[in-house]
Amino acid sequence: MHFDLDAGQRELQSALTRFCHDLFPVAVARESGEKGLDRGLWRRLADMGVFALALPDSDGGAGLTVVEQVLAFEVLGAGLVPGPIVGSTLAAGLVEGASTGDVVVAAVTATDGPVLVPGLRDADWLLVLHDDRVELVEAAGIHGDLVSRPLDPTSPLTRLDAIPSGEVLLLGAASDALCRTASLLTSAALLGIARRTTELATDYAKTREQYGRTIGSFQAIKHMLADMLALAEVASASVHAAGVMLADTSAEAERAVAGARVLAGKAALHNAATNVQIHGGMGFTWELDAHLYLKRARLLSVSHGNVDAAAETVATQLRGALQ
Amino acid sequence: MHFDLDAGQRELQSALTRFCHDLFPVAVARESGEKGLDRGLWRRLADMGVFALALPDSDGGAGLTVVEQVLAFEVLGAGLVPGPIVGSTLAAGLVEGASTGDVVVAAVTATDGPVLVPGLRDADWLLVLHDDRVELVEAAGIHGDLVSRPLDPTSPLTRLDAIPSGEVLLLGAASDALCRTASLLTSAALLGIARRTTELATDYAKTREQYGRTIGSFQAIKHMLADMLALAEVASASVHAAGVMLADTSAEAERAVAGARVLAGKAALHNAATNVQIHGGMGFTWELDAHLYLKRARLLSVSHGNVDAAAETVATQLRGALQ
Amino acid sequence: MELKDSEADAQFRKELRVWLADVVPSLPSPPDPRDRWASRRFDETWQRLQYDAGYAGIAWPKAHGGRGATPTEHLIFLEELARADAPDVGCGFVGQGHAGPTLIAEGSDEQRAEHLPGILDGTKVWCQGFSEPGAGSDLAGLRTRAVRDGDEYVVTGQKIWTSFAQVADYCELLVRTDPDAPKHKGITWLILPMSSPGIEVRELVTLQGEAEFAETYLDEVRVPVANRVGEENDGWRVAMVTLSFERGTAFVPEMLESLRLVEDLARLSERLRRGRGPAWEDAGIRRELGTVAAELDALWALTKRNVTRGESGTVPIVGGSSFKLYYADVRHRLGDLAMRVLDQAGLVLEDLPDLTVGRHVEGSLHAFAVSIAAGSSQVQRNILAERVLGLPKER
Amino acid sequence: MELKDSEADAQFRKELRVWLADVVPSLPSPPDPRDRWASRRFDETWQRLQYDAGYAGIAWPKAHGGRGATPTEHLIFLEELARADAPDVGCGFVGQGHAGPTLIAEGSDEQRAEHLPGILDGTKVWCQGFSEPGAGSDLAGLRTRAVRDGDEYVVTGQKIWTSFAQVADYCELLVRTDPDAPKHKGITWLILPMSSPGIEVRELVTLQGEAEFAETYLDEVRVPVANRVGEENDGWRVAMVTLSFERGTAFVPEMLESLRLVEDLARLSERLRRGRGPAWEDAGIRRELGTVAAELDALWALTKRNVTRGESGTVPIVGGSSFKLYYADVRHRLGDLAMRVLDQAGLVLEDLPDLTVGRHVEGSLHAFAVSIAAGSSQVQRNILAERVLGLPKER
Repeated sequence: MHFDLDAGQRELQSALTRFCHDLFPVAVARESGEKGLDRGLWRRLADMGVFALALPDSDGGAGLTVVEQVLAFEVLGAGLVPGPIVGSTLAAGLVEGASTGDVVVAAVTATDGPVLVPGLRDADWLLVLHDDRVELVEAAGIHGDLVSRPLDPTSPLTRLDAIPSGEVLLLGAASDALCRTASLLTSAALLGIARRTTELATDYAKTREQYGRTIGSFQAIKHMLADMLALAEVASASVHAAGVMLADTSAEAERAVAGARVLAGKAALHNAATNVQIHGGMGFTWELDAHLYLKRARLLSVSHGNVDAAAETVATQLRGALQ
Repeated sequence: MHFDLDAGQRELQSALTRFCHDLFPVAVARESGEKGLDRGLWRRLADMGVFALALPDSDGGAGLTVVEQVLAFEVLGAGLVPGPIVGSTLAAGLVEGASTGDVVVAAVTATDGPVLVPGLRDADWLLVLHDDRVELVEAAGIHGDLVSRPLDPTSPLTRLDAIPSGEVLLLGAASDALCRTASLLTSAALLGIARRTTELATDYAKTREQYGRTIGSFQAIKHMLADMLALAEVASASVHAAGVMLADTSAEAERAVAGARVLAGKAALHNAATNVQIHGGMGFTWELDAHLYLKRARLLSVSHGNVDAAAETVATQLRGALQ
Repeated sequence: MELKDSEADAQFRKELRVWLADVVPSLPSPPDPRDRWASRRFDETWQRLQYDAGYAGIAWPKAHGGRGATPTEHLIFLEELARADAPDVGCGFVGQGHAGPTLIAEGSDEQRAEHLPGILDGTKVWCQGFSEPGAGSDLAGLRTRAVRDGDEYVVTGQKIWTSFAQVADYCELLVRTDPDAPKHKGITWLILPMSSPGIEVRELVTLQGEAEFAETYLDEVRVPVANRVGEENDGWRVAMVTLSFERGTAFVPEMLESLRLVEDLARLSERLRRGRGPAWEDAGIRRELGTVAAELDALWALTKRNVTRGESGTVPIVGGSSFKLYYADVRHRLGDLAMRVLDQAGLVLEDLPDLTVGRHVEGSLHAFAVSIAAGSSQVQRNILAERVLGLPKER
Repeated sequence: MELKDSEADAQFRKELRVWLADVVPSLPSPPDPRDRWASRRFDETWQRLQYDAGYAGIAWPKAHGGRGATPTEHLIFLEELARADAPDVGCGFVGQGHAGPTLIAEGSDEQRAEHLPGILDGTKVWCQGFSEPGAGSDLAGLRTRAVRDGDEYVVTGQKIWTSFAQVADYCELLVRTDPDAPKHKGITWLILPMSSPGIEVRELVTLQGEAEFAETYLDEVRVPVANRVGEENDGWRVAMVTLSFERGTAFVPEMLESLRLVEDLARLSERLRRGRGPAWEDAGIRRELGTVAAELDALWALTKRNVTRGESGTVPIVGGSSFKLYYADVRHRLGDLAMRVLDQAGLVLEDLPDLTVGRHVEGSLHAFAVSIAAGSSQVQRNILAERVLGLPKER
């Protein structure tokens, strides 16, 4: 057992953090929402190897596992990197050009109710994750309406009357594995938000003054920040453990992946909301970024699963384990 | 509209508060749990008119309404007054000698599952509240086992294999009204616990010193106490409003009575638990009273209804109001 | 203890209801809220109708042109307006609720004569220049400077959250006139005509995506000393006087809207699928809907108690702060619950075909306004702990 | 990043498992916990078996008679013990976990030679005399006085939460030797033989109704200076050294018990009725069971990360305090959930016919021990805020 990042994994996260800091400031996410995805930047992201981490060397990948994908998505989530990053990562190796960023692939898990697909506006292909299979649909052939006021202004949303059908790419175990990866990478991005909002709130609390002292010197604020930190810390153990179990194709991976969504979803929503609260009136403005983390967390928390359904999955697994 | 206590109602509460302070210190509740109800004290309680508040003058009552009963039970709850006070209040006017304290009447709402009856050990009669009727059973004829380790050590508990059957006392609307009163008086006692534990925690925080200052000067403790106060304050509005609506036989009384249980139950459980936490290590001892409020709150919160079922009732009423 | 209307109150309610049933359907449809001038005209029309019917300045003394209603009547007024789906006060909010009452309490006869009629009949709009980017919870830390120059003050600084500044005629402005005095002692209250040179108003977009508010930049704006309300450096007291106008009714309109939100969410939960059935069939969701409804009922009861107690003076702190603190919490939980019930349908700020989701998603964001503005939840907890429970003051 | 056993760890686990399968069924049934001396004998028997098998002092260095296991092996040891339903450490807790390691780190050769063997083979029992009624969270505020008199200290004061004091041979005692020094600078660490004259032990009943703890009154108790560990007035540092022994395994036994509790509650929820069906059919209850299970899984993963990081030194504060804070919260929520599922069946501290409710009701009370003892949740938040996030210190 060595349940901690190794040197290569640390380097992966710090390199990607620097990359996001340089090329993907939050302004890029804002602009992407308004004006569309910058394909040049998208290719830079692909050049960093983000989509191809788990592809074999022979396919131009890094030959790593879902563990490294999880670590990467934690950083991408913290950076509010725009575009269908989960879809393109899933599609690498399945759809020509996805891993190199030459084509952009959105992904959606088929559900009942209104179908809202993030990122389809900017995508060439759509991966549809069904219960029992994965299908690929060409974006140009899908009829949908662009939502004029998406909750998350950095993620364009297309409303479809129904899930379109397409070419079946995967079935059975391979399809299941892809669905779990989709859920877990989304949870990893949520974890990134939980961490980043803790940092942002802490930084703000150290500089913002009210009543002649920094607000971070008030115990109420300190304890709110401590709770944020603990939530992020426990969620990170959960998400990383699920990554390891998924990579090991452990029998407990389903419970672990569902558990990771419960933990990361709750941590991201709580921390993003508390970050807004700690920013006070400024947190309530459009101009500051605080609201963007909350809105992205809302979007991700219902993408490829949701917290309530995940809790139910864990309960079902718990009961199964007793029998 | 005048939604506040009038002078007589204030006087009722303060007289009863003094009475409980003098005759029912918490030691009496402890002793009552171990050794049995003190019938002499029980008659003193009856002499205060507690059981007969809503009886007509002609029956030796005070001719008041459920509103005054609610206000009285708030005080009795805060005082951890032992014995089946709800049962004997319900029985006043129905069972000879209940209002004068000459007989002691326990009450239980018939439910599925294990039947645990508080106060039966010390009672002469048992009122059984069914969905559609109220029955009276003589205690001596009921076979049950006294629980050796009841959670609330101040309330003896008898386990029955099944609800015994007895003489039908009330049917229809009269039965419904009695059930609602049972639920609301229990909620009023919960409200009393929510208030008293706020006071006790505040007093302790003002005197207990750690790190060279009173713990009440730490903002974390202050904010915990503020939350307790707000919970108790909002719960009191809910419980009092339900009393007024029940007295007025308002069509919304069912929703209000259920809502009062939700608010009072949550406030009592939260505040009693936080009172233990604020008392720290001392709160974890048997010697201090902090745990007794928590345990009584646990008992009351599942007596004549519970918080979850009450929330469901409010939801059902909410939907009904929409149709 | 009584919740029913007295005979007089029942009569007041009945007359009001008759009038509303008549007037509300005759109103034009409200304009796009982004068109601020059209909104101002709409609000003026509605205020004029109330003025003509004798309901303007409902809580103002009769001597100053108001109706002199009791707090209970004020509550009934707001309740019936909501019930009749009448428009809200709109851009008359600051004038009617804050500036007017302050002038009544602290203004000179000249100031009252000049300003009160326009507020009452809806022709004059006011905005509030209290908060600053550096002075939020700590309002008394404000830094906008006013330097006396003959019979004028020269004002420079920046205000934020000046709602309706874009269309306002006047601003109730707090400025620092003595930078060396303790912070509460160097503040002055001014009437600022928004047409004065040197004022720049920039729209301030909130996280809800709406430009409901503005930032106001003041660059050597000259304000006549005659526009001062109260004494120089006594502005903090003057501003605090406004608080004593609070009759427990401040949150009534939006609380009634919250009750409607939970009702609408219950309705939606019967139509939105969740797993194998409608969300309503999920016992956990149902209980949480019931819990929020019960809590809003309780807050409505608390409002009535606060109003009752306000009849004989001001609302007690324990009732006011408990309300604000608890209400903010309920709004957050209602918002979170709505987002769970809506699931992916909650990803849009607009309605979807056949689904009224927009108001719920907006509502989940609005919860932050409730827990941040008008004394954040953290500030309310301090108030309860220190001023009600008597715990030691934070330095 | 890896969760699987290394080859060596797998071998360790396998041998341990074989031994446990052999030895655990052979143990006598545990005595009534209220019979403290019988419990002590039982614990001694179990410790002796571990000693003979080479598992005693699992985490102690080999040079001092321990097994010198790595933190990972220590974790495996605790995990397998729980899996095999082996007894817990019982009254050996203080000696093995605190006093022994402190003597190893700070004691003299004589002290080690005298005390370590009896701790390892289970023949000597220790209790801890740190907390006082006036010194809880603020442990350094302790007031028990020790006055030097020749080659003895004369100790007077009161200790609380001295678990197993009723049957202990020795007490690891913190006393104040310099009342004038800053509070952390005047403390000394002593080995107190519990047979010394002047000691009175009173059982301390907790809210769970059990006399697990004691209060210890010290009235001019004479302790040889030779029993001092470390220098005079350096006892705070000596006591804090113990913290560096923490390898992230402190809560492993009870965390594994918590996982069993949630499993048992899931089982019970299929049998307890709730409205029209079993509680398990209530989606809200099911989700909350799943949430708590997911959180305990996450805390188990965090434990593994803490242990991994502890391999190369001490557990980082962020991991240790996050664990403690979150775990206390989960235990409270698990307790509350159990009480809701059990409803009236949760009103007894004993099992009901066919219903294993006692452990759940006990568990709901035990949650307070978790959130209060060993650094309350409020203290953990201070630690995280100040020592990890770098926020300003409370004075």
